[in-house]
Amino acid sequence: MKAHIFVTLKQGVLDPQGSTVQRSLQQMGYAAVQSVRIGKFMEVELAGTDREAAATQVDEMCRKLFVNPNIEEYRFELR
Amino acid sequence: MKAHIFVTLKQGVLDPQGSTVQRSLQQMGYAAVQSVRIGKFMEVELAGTDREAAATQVDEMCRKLFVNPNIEEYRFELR
Amino acid sequence: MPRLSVAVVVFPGSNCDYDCFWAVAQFPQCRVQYVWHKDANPGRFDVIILPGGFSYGDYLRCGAIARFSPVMQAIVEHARQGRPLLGICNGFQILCEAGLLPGALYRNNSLTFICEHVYVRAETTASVFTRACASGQVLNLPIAHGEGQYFADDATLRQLEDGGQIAFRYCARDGAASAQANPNGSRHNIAGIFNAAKNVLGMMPHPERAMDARLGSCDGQLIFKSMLAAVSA
Amino acid sequence: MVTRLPQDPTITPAIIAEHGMTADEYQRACAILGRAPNYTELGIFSVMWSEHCSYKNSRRLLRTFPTTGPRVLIKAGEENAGVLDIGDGWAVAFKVESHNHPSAVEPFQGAATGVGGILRDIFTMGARPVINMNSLRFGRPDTAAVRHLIDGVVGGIAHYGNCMGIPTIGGDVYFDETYETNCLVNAFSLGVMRHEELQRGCATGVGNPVFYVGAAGRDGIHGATFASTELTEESEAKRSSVQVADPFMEKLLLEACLELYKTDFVVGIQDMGAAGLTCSTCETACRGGSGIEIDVAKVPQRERGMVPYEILLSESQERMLVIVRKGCEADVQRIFEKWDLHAEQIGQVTDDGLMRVQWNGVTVAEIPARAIAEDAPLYSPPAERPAYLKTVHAWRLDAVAPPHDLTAVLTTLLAEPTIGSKKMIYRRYDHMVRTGTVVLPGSDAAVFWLKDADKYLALAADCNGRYCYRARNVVCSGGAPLGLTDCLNFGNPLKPEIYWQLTECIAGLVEACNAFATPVTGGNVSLYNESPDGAIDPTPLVVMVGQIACAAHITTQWFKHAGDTIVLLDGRQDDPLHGVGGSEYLRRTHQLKTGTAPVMDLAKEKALQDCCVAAIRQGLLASAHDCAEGGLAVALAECCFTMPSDNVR
Repeated sequence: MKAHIFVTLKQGVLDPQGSTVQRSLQQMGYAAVQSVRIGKFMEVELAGTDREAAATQVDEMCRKLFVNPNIEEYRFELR
Repeated sequence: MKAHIFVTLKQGVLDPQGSTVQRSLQQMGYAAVQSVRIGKFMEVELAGTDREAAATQVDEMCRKLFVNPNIEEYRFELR
Repeated sequence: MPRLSVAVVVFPGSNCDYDCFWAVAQFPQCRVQYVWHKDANPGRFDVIILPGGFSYGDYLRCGAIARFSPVMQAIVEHARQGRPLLGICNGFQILCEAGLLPGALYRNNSLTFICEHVYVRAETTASVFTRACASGQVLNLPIAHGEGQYFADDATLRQLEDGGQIAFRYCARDGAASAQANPNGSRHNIAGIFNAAKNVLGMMPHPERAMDARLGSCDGQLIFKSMLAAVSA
Repeated sequence: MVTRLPQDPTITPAIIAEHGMTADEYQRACAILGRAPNYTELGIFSVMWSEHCSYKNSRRLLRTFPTTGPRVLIKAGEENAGVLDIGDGWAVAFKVESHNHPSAVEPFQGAATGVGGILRDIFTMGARPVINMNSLRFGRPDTAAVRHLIDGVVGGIAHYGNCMGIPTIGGDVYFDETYETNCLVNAFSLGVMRHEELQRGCATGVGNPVFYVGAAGRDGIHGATFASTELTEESEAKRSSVQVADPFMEKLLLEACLELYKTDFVVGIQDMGAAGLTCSTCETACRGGSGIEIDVAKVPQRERGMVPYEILLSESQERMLVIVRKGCEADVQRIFEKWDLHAEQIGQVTDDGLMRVQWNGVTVAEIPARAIAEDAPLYSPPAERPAYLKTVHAWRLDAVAPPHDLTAVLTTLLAEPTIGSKKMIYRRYDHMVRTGTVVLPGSDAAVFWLKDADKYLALAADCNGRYCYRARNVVCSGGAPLGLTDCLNFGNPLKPEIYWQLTECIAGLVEACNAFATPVTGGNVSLYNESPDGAIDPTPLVVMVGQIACAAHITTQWFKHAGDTIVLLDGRQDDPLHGVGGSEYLRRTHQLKTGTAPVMDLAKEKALQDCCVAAIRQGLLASAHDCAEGGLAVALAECCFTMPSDNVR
C-alpha cells in the first residue's frame, strides 16, 4: 500500500523559496502567477493492506517525524 | 485557479534523503515501512479560469524552472 | 577543586564536535569527553553541549531525526534537572525539534548557506551562559548555516521578549539590531534563545570558533567562561 | 574456466568500437588473456584502458615530472595520493582531480560528486581530510545559462564540503569565453596523519578476506566512456549517467575508516572511484603482487537484477574496498555497523596473480591483475606547433594605443569578475570549521593551522589560461613550497596542436619544478575538453602546498600601517611587451587574446622568492602581494581594500 503525504508551511510562515520562485516566474513572463508555495511530497510504501492501521501509522509518523508543528501542516492520501 | 505540482526523483536515481528517513522510521519501530521517496510539492495560484491555457503554462514552468530533467520527473493537477 | 565534567554529544553527521572539544579543553578545570548518540545512559555531566553539523545529513529537517537518538532521553533529563545545556547551530535546531526550546529554525531567506563573521548583542547577563558579558555587549562571532532563520508565532515571541528569554540578537558593529544586520531573516533578529529556566541555550553563531585571536575573535570565550564559572560556583 | 553468460551479446567490431577500444587494443587484450575476452572482460578492459583511467595519451609525458625529494613518503602514481613529511612524525596527503564533464551535464551533482571522489582518495591513504579547495572555470557570467551553471557548481561543492565538516578555504575562479560550454571543476583536498597511520592500497596475505562497503547501483555506468547494447530492458531503462552525491554517507564512511585505522585489522584499502569495483580489485592485487577472487553476487545492490557487467563497472558513490586481516572479520563488521554502514565480504586474496570474478558459481572473468592495471597501451600522438602562435608572437605593443585614462582602465579591470572579489562564492563555503583557518579566503594564499601538529600550511591554487606560476602566492604568505599537485585540462590530444600544447606545458612545469626543487606528488589529466568551436585554452592548474615555519611569519596581502614603504621586487626579463602580452588588460580593454607571455627567468624568479621569504623571516615585511592578473595597478588596489575587518557586516 502507498501513502502520499503533503507537508506544507503554515500560513503566516514566510516561504523564502516560494517567493523567490514566484519572482523568477514573473520575470520569465508568467504574469498570471499570483503565488507559489513549496513543500515536501513523500511517497511511503507500507506492507499490509489494512487501511485503518495504515492511516493511524502514517498519521503518527507525520506528527512524530515528518512535520514540525511550529511551522508546518500536513495531509495524506492512501493509494 | 490552483495548480498542484509533484516533482519526484526518477526511478534508479539515488534518494539519500529517502533512504535515511526510511532507516530512521524502521529504527523507530515502523517495521511496515518498505520504502520512502521524498520530492517537492508546489501550489501555484494562477489568475484566470481557462484550464487549457493554464495547463500549457504550468507544463512550461515545470520544464523550464521546477524540474531538473537529468534526475527528476513531474506531474500536476489543476484544481 | 573537583573537575567539571563536560559532554560533547556526537550524532552521525556532527562536524563541529572536534571544535567544541578543543574549545572546552582549553579550560584546565574541565574534563571533556565525546558521548555517542546511541548511548542511552551516558551518566551525569555538569554541562552538555550539542555541537553544530549536519546530524543525519539534515535530511527532512535539520535535527528532525537526531531528536530520536537514544541519548536524547538523558539530555532531556539533564535539562529538567536545571543543569546547563548548550545547543550550537545544528544543536539549536535539535533542541527546538525536541521541544526543549520553542519555535523552529528553517531556510535562510537568501536561500544560500552563509559563512562569515557577524555581530550579536548579548540581551541579558542574568544567565548561566552570559554572566561574564557586560549588558548589551556586542560580540564578534562567526555563523555558518543554510537554515538559521528563527521562527516562532507572535504569542511565543511575546513570551520570549517578556520573559527575557532572548539571549542574542544579530546587530551592527554599534549594537543596533537593524534589518540590514540580520543575515537570515530571523524574527526580531533572534540569534539565540533560552528556555524559561534559562539553563538551556540554543544559538546559531559558533562561540567555539571564536576562542583564539588567530581565528579572528576571542569573544566566544565569554560564553564558555560564564558557563564554567556558574557551574563551579 | 571462464564462461559466456546467456544474455551476453556476441562481441563484434561494432561493440568493440562502442567500448572505445581500437582493434589493436582488442588484440592486445586477447594476447594478455591468451584467448578472446567474454563480454564482461571486454567491459573491464575498456574501462581500465579508457583515457580517464589509464592516461594512455599523457602517461609518457607525466613520467618526466620530478617526483622525488627528501620529504616524499609516497611518490606520484604509487598510490591514490602522494604523501609528504612535514616534520615531527606528521605527514600530509593531497591531490587535485577534475570532474569537468559530469558538472557540465548536471552542475550540482557533478561538482558535489567531484568533491566526494577526491576526499575518498585522501582518507583511503589513512589521512583525515582537513582542507578543501577548488579551481573553477566558467564562461562570462552574462547569460542565465552560465549563471545557472555557476550557482549549481558552487552549490554542489558547498553542499558536500559543508556536510562533511571540511573547510573550503581557498581556490580560484576564472571567467573566459573559452569555457562557455565546457566549464572546469577541479577539486583539491589535503589530509593530515601520523606517519604510522599511512594506509596502502594493496591486497596482500593469501586468504585475507576482501570487504565491499557501500552499495552498487546502475548510476555512472555510461560515465566510464562507453556504451553497451541492451542487456536487460530493466537495466537500459534505469541506467542514468548522473550520480547523486550523499555526503552524509561519506561522513559515516570517513569516521568508520579512521576508527578502523586505529586498529591492525586492515591490510589494505582503496576507494572505488572511476571504474568502481573493477579498478579497485585489479589495482590492489597489482600493488600487492598477489591475486584477488571476488563473487559479485555477494555485492550489496541498490537495484534489482544487476548483472556482473553492471556491478563491476558501476560508479556509484561513497564506496570502499577493504582487505582485512584474516580472523578480524567480525571486528571490522562491528565498526561499520556502529556507523550504520553495510560491509559485506565478497572474496579473498589469492596468490595466482589473477583477478577472478565469480557470479553464482560461474567464473565470469579471469584476467592477470598486473597486466590490466599497468600494461595499458601508451601513445605519443603527433604534436604540431599551433598556427595561431605565429600571429600571437608577431604582435607588437604599438598595435594598440596606450590608454589615455588609466583610472578608467583600472576600474574596468577591478570590475572584471575574474579579478573582482569572490566573496559571494566563498561565503557559501564553511571555511572556518575545524578552527584552523588563520588566513581566510581573499588573500594570496590560504593559511591553515594544524592544531594537533602545531604546524602551519600555506596553500595556493591558480592557473591563468595564458601562463602561470604558483610558488609566488605561497611565498608571499611566508611559506616555503613543499610540493605541488596539478590538473592538466586540455582539448582533444589527437589534434596535433593540442598535443603540442600539452607537451610544452608539461615541459614548462618540469623546468619550474626542478628550478624550485618542488616535487609533483600526483594529480590528474582531463582531456577532450572541447566546445563546438574548438578546444578550451590550455589550463594546467597547479595547487602548491607550502609550510610556514611559525605563526610570526604568516603574512597577508593588505597594507597594515600608514607610512610603511612600498617596495616592488621585479624579476622580469627585458620584455619588449612589458608584460602586456596575454594580459587581462589586453583581453578586456582591447578584446585581444594575443602577445607573447612574459618570459620567466627561473633563476631570477627563485632569487626573488628567496629574497621575499628571507625578508619575511627577518620581520621586515608587514604585507606581501604577488602581481598577477591586472598587473601592478590591480595589485596595489587589492592591497588597499582586502582588509577583512571591513568584511564584517
